Amino acid sequence: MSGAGRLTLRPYIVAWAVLVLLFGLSVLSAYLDIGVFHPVVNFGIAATQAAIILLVFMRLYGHPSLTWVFAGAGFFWLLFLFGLGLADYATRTGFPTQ
Amino acid sequence: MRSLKPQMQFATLAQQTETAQLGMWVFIATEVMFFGVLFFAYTVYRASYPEQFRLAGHDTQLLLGSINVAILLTSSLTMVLAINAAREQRDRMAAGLLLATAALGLAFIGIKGYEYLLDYQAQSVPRLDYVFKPGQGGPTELFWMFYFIATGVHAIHLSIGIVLVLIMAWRARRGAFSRAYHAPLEVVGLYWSFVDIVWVFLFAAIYPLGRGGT
Amino acid sequence: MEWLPFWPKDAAVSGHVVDTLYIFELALTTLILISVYGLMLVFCIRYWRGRKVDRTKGAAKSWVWEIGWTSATLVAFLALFVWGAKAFIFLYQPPPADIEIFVVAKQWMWKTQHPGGQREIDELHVPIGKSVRLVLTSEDVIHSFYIPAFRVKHDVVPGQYETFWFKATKTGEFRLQCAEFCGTQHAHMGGRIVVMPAAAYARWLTDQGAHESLARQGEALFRKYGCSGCHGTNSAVHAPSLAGVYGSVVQLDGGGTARADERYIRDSILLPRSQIVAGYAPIMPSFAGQIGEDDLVAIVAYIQSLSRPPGASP
Amino acid sequence: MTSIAAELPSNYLTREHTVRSWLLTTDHKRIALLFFASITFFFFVGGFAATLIRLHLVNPAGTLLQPDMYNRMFTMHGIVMVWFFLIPSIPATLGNFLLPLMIGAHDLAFPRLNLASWYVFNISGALAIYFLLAGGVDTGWTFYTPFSTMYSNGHVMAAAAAVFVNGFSTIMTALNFVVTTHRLRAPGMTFMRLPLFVWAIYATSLVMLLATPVLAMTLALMAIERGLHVGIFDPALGGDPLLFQHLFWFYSHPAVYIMILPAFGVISEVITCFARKRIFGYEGMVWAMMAIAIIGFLVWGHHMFVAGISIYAAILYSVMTFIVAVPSAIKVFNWIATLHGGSIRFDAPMLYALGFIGLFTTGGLTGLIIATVAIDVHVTDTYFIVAHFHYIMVGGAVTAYFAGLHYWWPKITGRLYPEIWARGAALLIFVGFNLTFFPQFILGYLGMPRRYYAYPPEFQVWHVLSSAGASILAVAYVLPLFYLAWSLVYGAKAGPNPWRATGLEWRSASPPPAHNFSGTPFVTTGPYRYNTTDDGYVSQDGSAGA
Repeated sequence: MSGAGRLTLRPYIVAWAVLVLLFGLSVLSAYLDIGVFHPVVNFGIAATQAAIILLVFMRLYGHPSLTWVFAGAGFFWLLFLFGLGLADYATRTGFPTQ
Repeated sequence: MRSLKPQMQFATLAQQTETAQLGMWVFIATEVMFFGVLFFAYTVYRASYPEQFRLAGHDTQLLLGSINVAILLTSSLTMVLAINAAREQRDRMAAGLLLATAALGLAFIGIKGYEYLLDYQAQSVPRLDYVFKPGQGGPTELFWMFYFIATGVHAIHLSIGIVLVLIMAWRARRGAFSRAYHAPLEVVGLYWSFVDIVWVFLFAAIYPLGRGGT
Repeated sequence: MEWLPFWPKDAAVSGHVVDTLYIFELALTTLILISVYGLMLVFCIRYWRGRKVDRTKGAAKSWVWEIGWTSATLVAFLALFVWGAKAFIFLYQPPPADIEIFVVAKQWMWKTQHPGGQREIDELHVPIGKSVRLVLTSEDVIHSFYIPAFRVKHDVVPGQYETFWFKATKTGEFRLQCAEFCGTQHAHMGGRIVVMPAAAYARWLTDQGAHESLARQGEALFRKYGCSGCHGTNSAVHAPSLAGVYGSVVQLDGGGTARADERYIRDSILLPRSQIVAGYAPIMPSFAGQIGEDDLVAIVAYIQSLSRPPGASP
Repeated sequence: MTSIAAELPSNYLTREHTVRSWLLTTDHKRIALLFFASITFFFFVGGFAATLIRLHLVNPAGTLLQPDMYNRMFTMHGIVMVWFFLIPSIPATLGNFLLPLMIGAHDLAFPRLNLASWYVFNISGALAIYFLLAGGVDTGWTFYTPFSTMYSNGHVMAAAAAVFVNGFSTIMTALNFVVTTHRLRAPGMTFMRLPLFVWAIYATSLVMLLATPVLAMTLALMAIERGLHVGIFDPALGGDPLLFQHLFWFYSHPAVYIMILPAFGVISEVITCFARKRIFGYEGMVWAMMAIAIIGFLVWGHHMFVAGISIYAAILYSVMTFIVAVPSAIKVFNWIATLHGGSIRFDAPMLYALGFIGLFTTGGLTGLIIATVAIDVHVTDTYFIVAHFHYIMVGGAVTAYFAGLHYWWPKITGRLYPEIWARGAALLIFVGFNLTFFPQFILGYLGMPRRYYAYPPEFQVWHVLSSAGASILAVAYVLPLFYLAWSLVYGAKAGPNPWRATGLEWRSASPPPAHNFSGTPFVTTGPYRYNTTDDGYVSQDGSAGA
């Protein structure tokens, strides 16, 4: 429990502003000619936004490490799904015939 | 109601609150996996058919999607401020902020509905009315399936969130929460922000595709 | 081993590879099982409650043992893995094929097509001692092409070409089965593989009557579906020539390469916009839903034939 | 310390007798019994299907059932046994009953959620009964597309809905266990003092939480594709049927660990208690279970070696599979080492546990054989696989469930069952099981594919042997129903601690009172302090037993 005395506004407003700014960048990037980096930029920005929401709005910052573990568990386990799943798709062509 | 005793299995009210929050975090981990499946399917198909996904993404409503991002980000802000207000026992303020949160959520749903209508008019709804635009092939339909399933599941989550927030607003108005006891509100807040996070990722997956820069 | 009532016939090169590995692992498994049951039995009898034995030695030195048997198991397992993986690569890495057979599965039959155009249903005649490469696809659900006597199987997935190979070492008839559940008559989706001596096989081929070769059939279809209009030599449309494409590495639009195997050719016909060759406009229409698997197989065979030196038979 | 073994006038069973007091209870012990009733029902539903299958297969022509009926039978057997018996079996009954008792808590963290979980389970059960009565499903429990989405004519939607709803129940229960383990441990009950059963339930719950949502979404996608006739995995649109398999097995392989990890926990408790010796390598056991829970998520591709996945990926999945086998091997070694130098009693739970070790080891070792990619090419989708996973799930998980049921029966009911009958049933299960499933290994290597309602006549001898074993097994599984029911009325009263075991659950009365302990237990020592030489023991609250 983080015990705030009075209503704390500032960190939340700042976080909101940063989130909106990042979102603007994401929209802008859609019109840039960056080829295959589109998904990288878009999902990179989304991940940053998610981190800010987690840390500030969901107040993960200041929670015990156990909460961090569970907050991260889902994302971490998705790495298993993506990592090993895409390992198949990335190498589907099979062996070249001799 | 302000001096509550903890439930039988807990030693203190603080333990009860922390336990409820931990429960929500664990639930969110399961939700991440739930949505993760959709994103995995999306990734596989997009990597297989990048060109087709670009073509399909071009037909999505970027403006409406963007407005919805702004709405949800703002609603997360009002939500967290509501929790703070409730902890300070500013009941009216808390209830007002919660009502604002719910209103933003409803606005999101409304815009989403309008967007679905536009998609329908653009003949982009698989099965119901779907035509391939010039250059499009089968995989574009896969894109639109992802779009409707993912945004649909998200909208269901958001609707549940709106109901929960309204209940919290009612309870806050009646002065149910205090510094010592506000666990339900915290838990609903976590859920609400999580639904927001999902939308942030959905936006990145759906709307920026196929806009000018190739 | 076939004299054992519980040992299947072994009639291909792959059968020997799998059997050797299996016999080794079976022996290992038996050995470990005997020691596990044996130790349990010995300990249970020796330390039966009420027996007067020294029970003080039980507890100590736990971690030495633990690290010991953990690393021993790990090393043994990794050794098994390496052997298994090497054998697997052998099974699924085709040598240059002597014969290429196309197999189209549907509920509940196997349709096989020889390069010479001969077609069979639920049967496949092959010569002994030749490496046979199979290209498999399905018209409806997932099936699995399974020849127990050869110890090989491969799932047959709709929308994809799967390949594997075998080289028979014995003549005779062997069971062909479907191993992936595919509906009501799954149990009866089988047939036989007939392995024949080379001369008998040649006779069998001619006995099937005169056929156009599969590639010829494909050439006709190539014209019928209008492919030659763009991909033909005198075409005005800017489309890549298909001579020599099969087996080559293709440069794709937007970077990246693809190896032009059967799967690539198939995808290019059905989903032409997914992989566009560098330097060409994405103008080819999709043929998804317009060409049946049987015709598709013939067209692929024709495009394959364009990569062979003229006169060479497959 | 006698204060916590409360001598209250009433226990959780006798406190109230109304139907309402059961249906609206939030007592984890009563909910455990509610779950027990539900899953026992489904165990016999699934068992009925298995019996029909085995009867049918006596004849190679397969004339007892129509082909479609046979296909519906094995599908029903799979779905019911996996989701309505095995997955909830140990966690929802024994875990529910014992987890709070073992960690010295008065209840689970979310008692109402626990009750809701049972109701959700029954809703899904009702859906399952509906699809069974409406005509069944013929897809196999794996729901492979495109068969399930476009070609099956069974009640796929209802079946998918049943499994989908069932997932909520699993998640609710697992969430409750994880949070309870973290937040409600009694003072002094550190993580490294937790009984291994608690560790097992904890590890299982983690797997449930992270795997079940994947299944839910995957089945939802499958149902949407079928119900709305749209394309998600449809190859005609460029979709990939193998994507469904990837997602399905991402859940369904860890699901195997959901079934077997709790079994590890039960066996660890039983072996150490009846060997009267501290478990060998407690820390190793803990890390082995956690390692299995995590690495278990990395191996799902071994179900797809011949399915058309990349050959490189197949090799990757194979090596992962060998690695996940290491912690399982450690556990078997440690159990056997626990026997060494013990003072072994052969009560019924111990007989089940010893049987478990043998059967599980057989299942595990044949698992290595099929983890070897090259051999799997031959034996996958044959009876070899069927035999292998029955050795793990039935020989392993179900045997452990019976071991636990007998071990904690006196605690749950306050009564002792007739020992002779229980030992007889344990032996009968071991014999019947091996006779049923060992011939199937041979069938598998001979090349008999799964899910065949008819087969070549030369396989008949093995099938007849298997069916003979199945009839023994059927009797052996029905036996406990009778003698355990008998014990409820005529069984001798069990004291609080009939096995003289060390866990906190034995410091409460048998049956325990409504809130488990009258005070809060204070834990001063780790579990399993059995003294082999003088036959004494020290409970986890520090009190010594003679």
